[in-house]
Amino acid sequence: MTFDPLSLRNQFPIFRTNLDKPLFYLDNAASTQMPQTVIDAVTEYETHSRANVSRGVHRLAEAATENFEAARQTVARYIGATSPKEVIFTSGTTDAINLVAQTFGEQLEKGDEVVVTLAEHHSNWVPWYMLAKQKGIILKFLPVEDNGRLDLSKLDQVVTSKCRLIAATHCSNVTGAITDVSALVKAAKSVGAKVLLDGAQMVPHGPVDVGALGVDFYAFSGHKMYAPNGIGVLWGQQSLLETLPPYRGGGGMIRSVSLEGITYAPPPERFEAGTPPIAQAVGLKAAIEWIESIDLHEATKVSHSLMETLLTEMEAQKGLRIIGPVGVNDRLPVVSFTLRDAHPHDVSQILDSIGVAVRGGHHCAQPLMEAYEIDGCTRASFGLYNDYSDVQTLLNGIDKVRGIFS
Amino acid sequence: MTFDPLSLRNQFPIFRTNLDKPLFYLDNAASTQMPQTVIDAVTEYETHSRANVSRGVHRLAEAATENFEAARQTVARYIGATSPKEVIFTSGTTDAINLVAQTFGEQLEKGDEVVVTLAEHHSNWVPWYMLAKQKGIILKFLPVEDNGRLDLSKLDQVVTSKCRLIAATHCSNVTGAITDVSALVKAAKSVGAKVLLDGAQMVPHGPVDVGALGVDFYAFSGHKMYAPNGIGVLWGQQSLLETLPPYRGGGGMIRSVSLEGITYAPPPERFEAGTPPIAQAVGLKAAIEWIESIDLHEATKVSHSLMETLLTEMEAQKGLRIIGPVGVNDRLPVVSFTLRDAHPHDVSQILDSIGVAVRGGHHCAQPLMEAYEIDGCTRASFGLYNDYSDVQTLLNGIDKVRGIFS
Amino acid sequence: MSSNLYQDKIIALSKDLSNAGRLDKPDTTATLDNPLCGDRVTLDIKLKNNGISELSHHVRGCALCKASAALLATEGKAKTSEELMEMTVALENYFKEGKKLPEGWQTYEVFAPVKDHKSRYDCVLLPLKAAVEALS
Amino acid sequence: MSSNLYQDKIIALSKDLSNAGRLDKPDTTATLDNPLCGDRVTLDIKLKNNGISELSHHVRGCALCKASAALLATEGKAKTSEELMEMTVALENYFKEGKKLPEGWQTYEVFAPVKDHKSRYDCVLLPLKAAVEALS
Ligand SMILES: Cc1ncc(COP(=O)(O)O)c(C=O)c1O
Ligand SMILES: Cc1ncc(COP(=O)(O)O)c(C=O)c1O
Repeated sequence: MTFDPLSLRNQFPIFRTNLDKPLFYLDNAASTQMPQTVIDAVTEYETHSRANVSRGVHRLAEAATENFEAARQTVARYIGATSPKEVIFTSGTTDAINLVAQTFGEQLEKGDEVVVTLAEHHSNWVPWYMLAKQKGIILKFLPVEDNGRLDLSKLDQVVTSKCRLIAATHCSNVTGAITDVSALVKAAKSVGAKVLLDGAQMVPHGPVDVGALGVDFYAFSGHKMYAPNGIGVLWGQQSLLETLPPYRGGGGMIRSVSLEGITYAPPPERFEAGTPPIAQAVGLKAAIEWIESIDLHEATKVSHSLMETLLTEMEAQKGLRIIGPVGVNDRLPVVSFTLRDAHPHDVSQILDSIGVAVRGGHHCAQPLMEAYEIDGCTRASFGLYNDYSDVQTLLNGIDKVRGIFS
Repeated sequence: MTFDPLSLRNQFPIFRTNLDKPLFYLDNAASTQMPQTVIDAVTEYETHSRANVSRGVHRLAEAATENFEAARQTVARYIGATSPKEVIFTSGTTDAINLVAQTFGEQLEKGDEVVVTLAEHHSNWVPWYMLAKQKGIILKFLPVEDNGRLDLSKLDQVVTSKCRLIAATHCSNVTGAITDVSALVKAAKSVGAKVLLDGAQMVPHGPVDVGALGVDFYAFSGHKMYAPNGIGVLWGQQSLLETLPPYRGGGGMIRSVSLEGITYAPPPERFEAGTPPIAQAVGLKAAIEWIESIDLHEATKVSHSLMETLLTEMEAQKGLRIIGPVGVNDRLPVVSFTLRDAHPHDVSQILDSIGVAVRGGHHCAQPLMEAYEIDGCTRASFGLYNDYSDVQTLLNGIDKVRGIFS
Repeated sequence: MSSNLYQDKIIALSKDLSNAGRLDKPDTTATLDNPLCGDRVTLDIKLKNNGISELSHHVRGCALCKASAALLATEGKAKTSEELMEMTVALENYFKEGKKLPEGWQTYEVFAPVKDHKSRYDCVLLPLKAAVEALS
Repeated sequence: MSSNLYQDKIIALSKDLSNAGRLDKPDTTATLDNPLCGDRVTLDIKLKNNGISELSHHVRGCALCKASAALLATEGKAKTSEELMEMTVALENYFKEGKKLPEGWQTYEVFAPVKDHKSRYDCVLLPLKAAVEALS
């Protein structure tokens, strides 16, 4: 396999769309675009075999069920799960993390501790805050270093014998820093705590191996990995999932219901109340197969070199502050920055005027903004289809911003 | 406007698909098919303006936000909401009802009562059962009559001064019986209780007016009303929604997050944590516009006459029991039945062999099955595209079943 | 295609009630549900020399499940727990992958048409699984 | 298109700090957030004859918000609470529906390019809303 972002880009209809101006899409950490093959897989399913899953024996229902379970198998393979039974379909990362907060969290007791990091997306922060309020659980915070990395030297202080869970991002959606998971796992295991990783940013960049990581829960979203939105995944260790109470109540998650009482289905069904996102699962499967068809080793080389160019240029600019690690090692191509005289919304707006789509604001990571004492920042995040034209146009745009606000 | 199911059918690509045999789709209560215009709306969005909503100022993000909020307005109009702010997007009916159970339910106290009916889908049963277990709330059950209708004469007995909520289906997914909502509302209001209606089956057959119904919450799903799956709606009275705590925690539902604490956004955002189902909202809007383009008065005449033919033929058959009201008044075209010598799964399977898609089983309504002392039944449910050929082939299929099991 | 499922032999088996009902003083008993469709099988079993000497079934379920239970009552005779376990796995593979059935179980080929109907495999498997559970 | 947003006049206004800061002993004060983008405006106001006599702003936000606050400090002079309320509604309609601005507020046409940018309406409106809140 070889790798050429431009030929990949041609597989995405949005880049061939007659927009008013060319599109330099650098908002991939918010949502990626969808390749034609994924759009087609969804359309094909909706056109030819749409039905509700399970319990139906007619051919459409049988096909829908097969498609849905095949998607579960593909996800299991992609993340190195031991069994498809460990793969729970949710509506997104946020839903997946709330699932853990409500089921695993349900079993925690007053005084138990949960550790979160200051680098978390609100989706891996608010559920723990709500749980803490509700059940008298104590939240501990792992700080970040100035360079954008978790301050692992503080692990000993925040992970006590009362710790039941460490909830951390696998990669920050602001700084791009990849977490040293082994350190977290080691600290957690030493006190018998579990580890939940938020993989929303990590998983789009290639397969992960949940077994090798040694974690207990892993959450991610479809829409950030070239798949439809409205779907996400929670992976959990099978033996752990089996001990958890149900999440939402409804059809599909029960074994039997009567006036006398209810018994629940085993995982994963126990956690999948109601009609699941079937077409979206079909799309997620197609997206994973599409990612797997790419030479990710070469792709990473390209994205590293794009990132290196960008970071090097940025470091040379006065009044520009990079919010994140300086080098390209152990980080994803997610580059956030502030400009001294320009507000992130103005920066994004001016970049948009020349076709560059980035995001400005707090990126649902206000605690991190607080830690760096900024109101917000501008983020350029790369997908598999980005190339030097994106970097160059972004840099031109930053020049333009400076011109306007100088 | 005139109405012709056959011309409608032509708008659905699945009926033009080269399946191994013609499709007589009578499983609409499980999921309807999707017209080309809805498929196109979703594809168009995913192809040309896919992005994450809110907080982004680039043109794609702005377009996505506009599309999403336009869908909210369309839903508000379709169900007669006072304001789009009363429309909360969820992942489905099940999610919508769990939202109420967890937010409104959160405020209930030990000893408070919730009334559910024996006609409920598990999605409007299990959440209340779970809440009851968790908080010491008492569940009261409104029974059904032999003819498939709620036994409203028992309302006085089950609705006491401790009642806080009546959770009832607007139309049963098994019997097709439409609930006399005014009786429930009257009983509820007399003790200061709220009313939640499960509109999953009702809403596909035309607009409802939540204001005129006088209820407090209304829930439904996209995939049963010609829209994508992965989306549903909870409507709630604005003043009531404002008093409720958040549901799931995450991005988008906060006003601000810091180490000191969290403040939450007003409704509807307060209840929409994480990236919402954007493409699905676009599809739901298109589906509602499609339904609104149909002469529903004529469509209802057609479906009533189909149902009448079917019920009349069935009533004449020995060993066939109709699970539901006998006439066509105050009921939707959802017809469930048992055959003395044939199990519902065998009936569905044999019907499938001649192209008729129906569903056999407990239909996620085990308490209702218990009430009628049956293990399950076979259900034929009609959509806007069904015509006499569907009824006739279904009846031929039932003959075939009898031939095999006689 | 599906109509092939309901061939005379399967229908006849499903109506064969010669071993239906409950046994007096069974050595072992098991009840198993299929949560997906609500089918329920109860088996009473008497044992001799490590194998089944008598088996009765009580089925709330479809024709396939009933036929499978009726066949097991005759074909299961003298079979041990290990043989039943082996057959249960083999029958699943027979459906899924077209593998052969083990020696002594050839009569189960009456269920060949089920191969085309993934959602019905469990209907046929349920009585076998209940027997395995009863004997383990 | 968007670059039109940042015309010299708007940029100049956004950098005009002549009324930035806090007042000593204001008659009224209000702080308002835009939850979507995190912008925050604090206004201190002194009153005379029912109208604004002095207004200072403290803005954590974008250029549009800053420019709008700076403009309000001069254009808001002598305006009453009713006039501010009317203008706030009118400005929203000016953006959304192309309606005219009320008498005495014509200088706000400097924000005409914002019309094309729905997501930025609130940036300009925030200081006006804060003033309405302060006066009510
Ligand atoms: C009456 C009723 N309520 C609730 C549901 C659950 O809807 P969903 O599975 O889309 O959440 C259904 C359909 O399955 C239904 O028919
Ligand atoms: C690190 C991280 N976690 C969680 C989320 C939330 O994902 P979703 O909105 O799909 O639930 C995001 C993206 O918004 C993210 O970047």
